[in-house]
Parts: sequence; structure tokens; C-alpha cells
Amino acid sequence: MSKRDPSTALLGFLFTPPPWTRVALLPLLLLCALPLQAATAAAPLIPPQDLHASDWPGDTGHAVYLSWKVVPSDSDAIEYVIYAADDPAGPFPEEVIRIQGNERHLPAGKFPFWAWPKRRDAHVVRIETIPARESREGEEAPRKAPLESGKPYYFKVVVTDGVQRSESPVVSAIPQGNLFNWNRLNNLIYTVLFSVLILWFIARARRRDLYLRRIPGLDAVDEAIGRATEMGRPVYYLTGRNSISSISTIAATVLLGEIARKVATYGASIRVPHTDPLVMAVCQEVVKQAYTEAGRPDAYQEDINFFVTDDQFGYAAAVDGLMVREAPAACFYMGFYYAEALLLTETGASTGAIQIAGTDAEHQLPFFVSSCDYTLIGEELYAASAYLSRDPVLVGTLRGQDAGKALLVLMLMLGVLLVTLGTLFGFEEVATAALDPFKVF
Amino acid sequence: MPFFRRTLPLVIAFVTGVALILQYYIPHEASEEFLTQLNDWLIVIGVFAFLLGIYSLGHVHATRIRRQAAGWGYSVVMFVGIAIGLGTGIASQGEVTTPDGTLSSFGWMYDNMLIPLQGTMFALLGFFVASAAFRAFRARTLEAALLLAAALLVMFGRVPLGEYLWGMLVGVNAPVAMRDIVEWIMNTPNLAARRGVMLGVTLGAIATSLKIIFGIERAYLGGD
Amino acid sequence: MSEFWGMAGAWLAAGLTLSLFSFLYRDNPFYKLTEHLYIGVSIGYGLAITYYKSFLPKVVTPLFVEQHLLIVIPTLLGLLTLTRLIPRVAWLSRISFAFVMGYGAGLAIPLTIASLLLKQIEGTILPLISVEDEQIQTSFIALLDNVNSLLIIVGVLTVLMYFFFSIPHTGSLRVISRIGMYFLMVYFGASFGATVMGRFSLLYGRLFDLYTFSAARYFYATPILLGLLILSLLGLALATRKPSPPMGGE
Amino acid sequence: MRWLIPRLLNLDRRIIFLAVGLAILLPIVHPLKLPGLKVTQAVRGVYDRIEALPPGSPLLLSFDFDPASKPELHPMGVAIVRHAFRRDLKVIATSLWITGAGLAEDILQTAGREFNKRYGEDFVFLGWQPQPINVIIGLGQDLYKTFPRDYRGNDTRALPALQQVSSLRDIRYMVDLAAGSPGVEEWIVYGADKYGFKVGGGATAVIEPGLRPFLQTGQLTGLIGAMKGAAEYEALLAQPGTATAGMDALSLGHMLVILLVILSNVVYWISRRLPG
Repeated sequence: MSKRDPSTALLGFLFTPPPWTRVALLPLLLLCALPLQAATAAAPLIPPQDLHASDWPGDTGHAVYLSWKVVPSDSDAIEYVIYAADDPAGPFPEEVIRIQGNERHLPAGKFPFWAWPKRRDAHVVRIETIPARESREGEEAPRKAPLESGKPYYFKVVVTDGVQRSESPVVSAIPQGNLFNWNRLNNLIYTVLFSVLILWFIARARRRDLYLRRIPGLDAVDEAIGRATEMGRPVYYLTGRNSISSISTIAATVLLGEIARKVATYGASIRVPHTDPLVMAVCQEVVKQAYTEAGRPDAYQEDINFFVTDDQFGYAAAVDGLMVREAPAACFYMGFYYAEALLLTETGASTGAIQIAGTDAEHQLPFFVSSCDYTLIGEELYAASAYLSRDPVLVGTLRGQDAGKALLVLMLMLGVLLVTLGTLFGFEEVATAALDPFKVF
Repeated sequence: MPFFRRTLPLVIAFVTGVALILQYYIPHEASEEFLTQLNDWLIVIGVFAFLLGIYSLGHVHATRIRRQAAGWGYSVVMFVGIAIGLGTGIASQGEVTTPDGTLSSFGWMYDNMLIPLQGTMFALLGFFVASAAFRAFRARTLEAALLLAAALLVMFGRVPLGEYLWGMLVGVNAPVAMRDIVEWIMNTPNLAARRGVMLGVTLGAIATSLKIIFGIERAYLGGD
Repeated sequence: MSEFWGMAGAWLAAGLTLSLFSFLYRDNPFYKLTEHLYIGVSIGYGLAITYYKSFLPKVVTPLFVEQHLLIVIPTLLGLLTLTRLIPRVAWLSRISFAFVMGYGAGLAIPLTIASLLLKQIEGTILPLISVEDEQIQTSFIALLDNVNSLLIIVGVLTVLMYFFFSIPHTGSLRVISRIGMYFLMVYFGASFGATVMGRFSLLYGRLFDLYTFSAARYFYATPILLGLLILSLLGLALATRKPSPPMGGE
Repeated sequence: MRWLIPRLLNLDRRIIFLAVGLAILLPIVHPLKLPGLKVTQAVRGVYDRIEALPPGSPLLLSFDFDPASKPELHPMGVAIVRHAFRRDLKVIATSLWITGAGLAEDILQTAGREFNKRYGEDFVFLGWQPQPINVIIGLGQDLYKTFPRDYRGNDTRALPALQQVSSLRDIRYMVDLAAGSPGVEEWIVYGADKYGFKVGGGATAVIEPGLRPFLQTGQLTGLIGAMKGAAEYEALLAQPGTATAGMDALSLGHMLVILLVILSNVVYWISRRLPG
């Protein structure tokens, strides 16, 4: 699989202009180059122009950068050597770094356009360490000392072609810790945006009923319960193996209410084996309520919900045994499951029951999908419970997330369109810069 | 004291949450120092929270023994297990090797009890997955058929024998090797679907985090 | 460790492995016994490690030996979590939980936006054509690459839209979510195949050890223990003479 | 045919258990040495990165698994540590899973002896602390503060292997061997992307397909999947180990499941067409 990093296109542009500029600028370049070629032989090297040193923005305060203008004589034949000192008068003992005349940015990092305008007419060098004054004895390489925050540093840049040298004036900068990392502006905007979306939708759902589409899996429920009524066999309902505080277990209890109500209305029977006493206590209330709502409080029995055991495979084995003996007409597996899912659905399937599952356990979903007649996948489980319960927080959160998804879909489509057109018509640079808000820096 | 019971925790969650969000955007040394310090506190709190988790499990079994509920004997066995694990741990000061490089009693317990026990629990599933393959995994719908087809390809192509049989079938120098097909499934449709799921789940996680910070999600506080 | 302990270890490991495997026959007392032992041993191990490797160096030493006063704060917060066990003052634990949850939530939001949303979006924004030297590439490889890019983009978009709950899945959205469903099925299929491989690897590991322990060097631990286990299970089956009732509850 | 179908549909699963046991056990008793193992690009992605690290530079390893995944990740760990020692890298190891610490120690010690490496100078095991996400952030902010002592109780500031590494910012590459969560995703989100290093993944088969998106974005440089991946890594090192030995068993096991699925669906299909 090949990886196409849009930034490589950008860097490529910085160092080698795209074809159309080559064509357009050729005469211009020729004009400039002619007198220069004549000049380089005789004239001394031009010292770095417009040199200035500044604090590196958006960091903890241990880096500065130097920048100076690109001149036509820059080529790989010359080198810029940077010297540093902590006193304006020097001495400037060791070189910090040496770059070739045709190098522009060091390091060749990626920065968003809003924080760092892409200047093609300047050399930029980031400096984090300078040679230490006192180097220990016996050490081969000179020791590097990191820059200290709040302390002034002095730099000069020497341009050399190996024979001649030309020096810049001394410039200085104080590295400082910054209060905002502008590279992360887009991230902050998304954080604020998502917060507003979620909170706004929850607030809205509290005020009025928001639309949620019906989950198709819920239709299969009626069929399954109808079949159980016809055959006179029980319905099994499992709530998963997570505690009552997990979202999927809460969703499972909400769905249990709905299913128990239908079971009571149709006059079928339901069995709910449990693995967590707390979940069982909640489910007892839920089922009782459902039977009352259906107008069949007389049909409610305390042993609809029963505790089996809290150990993983022990629970699966016991439920399997019950299923084989009672041959349920329908089995519901809602909530979160671990490895025991395989054991449960296998036996359920071999009894010929209609099986309907709903889980956000990603690793178990394959087994549910291939052994159940209908499976609510991941968020569909939450959506089903929000649809049934109409709880404003659940509904609002879902709608807020939907808005977030819509935003992601738009970003993706816009991005693909821009990059493709950019590649087609040769404006990758603009296209990639336009995509900076979607990137991490 | 409803303020201390209900409002104060919500205020703490809000302030800590917002501070941590802002920390990401503030590169200043003080902000980094804040993160370093707070983060270390979290680890220290974690030591105690770990004990809490163990206590609740122990409590369930202790109650079962006290009430002599069905299967209470097994709960006794669990405490015997704790005694073995903790006892050997104390005897060896938590080291799996003794200073002279041989296995300590703790290490012996780890090698001969914990490794086979934990390993076997999940090895059992190897058997069950095979029987489920025969008794439950059916191509009832088009979706399930697609799933099974992908599964069969992956199973076939990810073992050397599959690669070898494919080579016999299409010739060893065929332009498409079996592993190319499997890698394509993994790196294209599988990747795309998983990424779609991931984006959705991440949005859900962000929503949950926001609800915790803004005090809408309070389940973690427990009942009154 | 002496040779005796090596031998004893092999017998113990083989015995524990076999009694867990006896679950394949049916749920039985040997299995349940061993399973509870497993839970207990893991907890005991966890306690010992937490005490020696975490509690001592992270709490006791800084507090009492190095006397870092700041450690008092998290220690207090940690102790507060334990008040959850005392119903009358359980609400005190909320202070610690609020701190922990708030911290986790605040830490996660910007980082997950960066790594799990933006980076993944960036990885999906792929050009649908390849251009080299101002020529649109039409070679088989380049086209295949483009098709794969298109598949990734379509897959991500359709799966995202499958989990859309604000709009009814009718008309074109119905088709889109159907396509999303097919992508999901391939993902689940790949996971399915991979999981089978994982489970078999674990099984291989256990059977390999059992085979090792069946050697003369370990005094035939595996076959002897297996024989004993089968005899006991047979005895048990004869003694009860009816299918074992489901545990608890009923 | 008619008598066979219902019998097959209600086949006692213990017969299948027996078949599985035989398929896995047979190659253990009698190794078949089946041919066909090829190295995939995903595995090479980890190997090449380690190969490119200059000798003496640190390699972070996180052992995020427990004995339940030992057959998959233990051989992988051994292969990676061997590779690191061959390249004279300084191995800094940790574990986010409490029951993984023992396995990590075992892997490091075995490979250390094999290559005559000294603890504290050539490799260090930091150990385990609770709250995995905070441990990652803690390592990124200040390694010595998060792990004042290593797993053996030494002062981390005094260990030669840690002289050059005071936080994750000094790390260029790590390999995470993970069986789930906390694992690769946590290291990417809270470690690599925040502190600027790259991750090589080693994963159990169960979680490997889910990590593919990170491979494509470059957040993972490579991905070693399951025992098969470990065997490929052993092939790259030209030092076959337990993963290579397990390939025969996997081959037979997979073929058995494939046959079972196909047979089951054929039987199911026929049974639905049978009258009555």
C-alpha cells in the first residue's frame, strides 16, 4: 500500500517549483542569472541579508530561530555557518550548525499556514542547543547545552564557499515559553465546536422531541415474539456481562422494558438469566413496570429475572444448559459480551431459535453477525435504546454526534475533491495548504 | 451538605477537565510542570483505586461464604488462590527471581499456576470456535455470506499451508500471491470499515468526556 | 529452584491445564474449582505486585523516606476512594472520582481529536488520480492504487453514514448504508478469521506444554493426570446418574 | 442422504473438539515443516525501522499482554529483543498489564543471557504502575518521576542505560506488543503523537485487523500480527523459534475450520431444500 503524504507535495514545491512556474519563470531566471554568473567570479560573497533572530513560537521556551533572505547566489556550492554566544561581544567559539546554500527550512517541519506563512524567500533555521563553553575532558564531540528560557543568546551567520568568508552582524534573541501553541488552533476550534454541538443538541432535546430514525432491528423483535407466542415457548433475554454503569448495559435494560412489554401483551413468557446482582435488581423493576404498562401485572413473576453465576464460562455453560432444555423460540443478546459470546450464540443457534443481538463489543460482533438472524451493530444499540426511551440526554448526544459525523463527511469529501483537482491541475500547494485545518501539527 | 455531596464533585470534574484541555494548547513550562505533577498524582490515586476493585470482588465471595450460598465452597477456593498469590509474593518480596538468579517461590507460582491457568481459559475457545463454525456460522443473509467469505479467505491465506496450496493452484510465480489477497482485504475494505467505526466511536467517546466535564454524565459518582 | 520443584511445577501446571480443559466435556467441579483458583491467584499476584512495585516506591518511599510533602495530596485522594466501602461517608469518594474522571476526560479530548479524528481524516484524503511529469498515470499499478484509494474513501464515508440516526434510511441513503454494511461485513470477516487464528495459537501453546509434560523427564505428568481426571469424571457421572442441574438460581 | 443431514446438524460437538485437538496436537508430536511462509510488508515495516536505528540508541518496548496471549506475543517479544541486542540498541522495557511483568522479565533475561547483555547497561525493565494512560503521559513528561525505581528496585537516575533518556521525547522508536487495551492505540494517542516518536506494533490476531488504519496513516511503521507475524519476524532474523514451530498446527487448524464452515453451510443449504 502506498502512502501519499500531501506534505511531500508541498516540500517538493518548495525545493523544486512545479512545471508551470518553470515555464513561466524561465526567461526571468535567465535574465537574472546572466549578470550574476559574471559577478560571482569576481565579487566577494554577499553576507546574509535581513538576518534576524526570534523566539521560536508556541513552545516551552527552549528554542529560537534565525532567518535571512534567500539570494540568487544561493547554491549548494556555498554554506551558511551559524555561530552562537551568550555575550554580544563573543567569543563565538564553535559552530552551531552548517547548512547548504540551497536549503531553505531547517528542520523541514510541517506548519500550518495560519501559524507560519510559507515564505519561499527566506532561510529558516531552528536552534535548540549551542556548544557548551566548558567541555569536559576526554570527550570527543563538543558538549551541547540546551538553550535556557529567558536568557539572551547572540548569533552570527557566516557565508562561505570554502575560500572566501563573509560575516553578518550579530543578532540576538531570548527564548521564551509561550502561552499558546498556534499550531494547535484548529484542534481548539474543533474542541469548542464539538462541545457546542453536543451541549446544544442535549439542550434542544430537553425542550422538544428530536427525530431519530427507527432501527430496523426493532421490527424483527415483533416477529420473534410472535413466533414465541405461537409456539408456546419462552423468550430468552441476556443483558451482557458489564456492570450497570456501562452504556451498553443501560441500553440493554431499556430494550428489555420494550421487549417485556410486548411479551406481556402477546401473553408469551420471558426468562432473563443474570450474571450481576445489581443489573438483576434493575431489570426486575424494568420488567415489572413493563408488565404493568401492558395491563398484565398478574402475569408478572419474580423469577423471570434469575441469578446464575458471576463467572464467565460458568454463566455461559449454565445458560446453554437451560437453552437446550427449554428450547426457546427466540434469544436476545443485548449489551456487552466477552469471549463467552461464542458459547452462547452457538447453542442458541443449534436450538433453532430466532436470535437477535445488539452489542458494541467490537471483537465479538463477527460471531454475533454470523450466528444471529439480526444484529444491532455498535451505536445502533444506543440508538435503539434512545429511540425507545426518548431520554433527552441520549437522544441529544446521538444527534450531536450525528452532526459531528456530518462534519467529518463534509471534510472528507471536500478534502478528496481538493487534493484530486490539485493533482490534476497542478495546484497541490494551494490544495494542501487549504487542508491544513484538517491536520495535526 | 448538598454542596459537598453533589456540587463540589461536579465543580472539581469541570475545573480539572477544562484545565487539562487547555493544557494541550499552552506550551509554557509552567503548563508542562502542571501536567507532570497532576499526572503523577493520578498514578498514586490509581494504587488505591486498584485495591477498591479487588475489595468489591472479595466482598461478593465473602458474603457468599458467610451466607453459605450455593457453591460457597468455590468462593473459599478463590480465597485460597489469593493466599497463594499474595503469600508467595510476600515470601519473595514481589521478585520473580531470587538475588542469585534462580526462580523465587513467587516466580514458581507465576510460571506454574498463573501462566497455565490464564493461558488455558482462552485456549478453550479454540475448541469452541471450531464447533461454532460447524453449528452456528451460517450464510443466512447476504451480509453473513460476505462475512464468512472474507473470514475463509483470511483463514486460508494467513497460514503457510494456504499460501502453498494457492501456489499449487495458480502457479508459484503467479502475479497475485495469497498473502497479497489477504493483505488487500486487511488494508483496504477492512481498514476503511474499521476507520469509519473508529471515527464514530471516537466522536462518542468525546461526547462522553464532554458530558463528564459538564456534569451531564454523573453515573461515576454512584447513587446518593 | 531444585529439581523437585521443577517436577512439582510441571505436575501442577499440567493438572491445572487439564482440569480447565475438562470443561469441554461439561461444566464440572474440577473446572469450577480451578477457575476460582485462577481468579484468586491473579488477585493475589496483583496485590503482591501492587504493594511491592507500586505502593512502596510511589507512596511509602516518597512520603516517609524522601518526605515529598506534595505526595500527601494524592495519597489523601487515594484514601478517599476507599470511603466508597463505608456507606455513611461514601460520598467523600466522589471528590477523588470527580478528579480522576475530569482529568481523564480533559486529557483525552484534544489528544483523541488529533490522533483518532484528524490523523484518520488526513489518511483518508487521498487523490483519486496519480500525476507524474504532468501525465496522468494510466498504468495498471497506478490505476489499482487509485481504485484502492477510492475504496478506502467510499468505505469510510458509507460506514460513517450507516451510523447516521437523524435521517431516515430511505432513497439514496438506503443504498449508501447498504454499501457501508458490506464494508462492515468484510471488516468483521477479517476479524473473524484473525480471531480463529488467535484462539488456535493459544490452544497450540497449551497443548505444546501438555505434550512437553508428558515426557519421561516429567514422569509422564500429562497422561497420568489425564487418566485420573477421566476416572474421577466417570465416577462423578456414575454417582449423580442424571444430567447435572444448572447452577444456582432456580 | 436424508438420514445423514439431521445427524450432521445435531453432531455432538465433542466430536469436533476431538478433531481440533488432533489437528493441533499432530504437528506438535510430529512436526510437518509445511512450506509457504512468506514475509509481508507490514512485518518488514518494524524490522526495517529497528535495522535503521543507530547502535547505542534507545528502543522502548512495552509488553502489554498477559499469559493468556503468551503463545502469540512471547515469541514476538523474544524476536524483537534479539534483534535489538544484535543491533546493540539499549532496550528500555515497560508493561502496562500487571500480569505481563513476569513474561517481560523472562523475555529480557533469556535474550540478555543469549547475547551477554548486562542489566542496567544494555537493558532496563521499568516495570508496571497503575493507570496505564497516566503511565504513558508520565513517561513522556518525566521518566524518573514516574518510575523512581525500576522493576528490580534500582534508582532509575543511576542506571547507565537511562542516561540518555529522561522522557519519551528522547525516544525515536518503540515497539508495543499488545493483546488489547491498554495497548497500541493508547501508545499512539497518548505517547507517539504527543511526544513525537514512531511506533511499531505487535498485536494478537484478535486486535490486529483493527489496527490497520494506523498502519496506513504512518502512525504505525509496521504491524506484526499474531503468531504468524512472529514467525515472519523469526524468518527475517533467520532464527526460527516457537512461532515458526507453531505454523504447522495453525495450518491444520485453519483448514479444519474452513472445511467445517463449508460443510455446515452445504448441509444447511440442503436441509432447507429437503421437504418437511
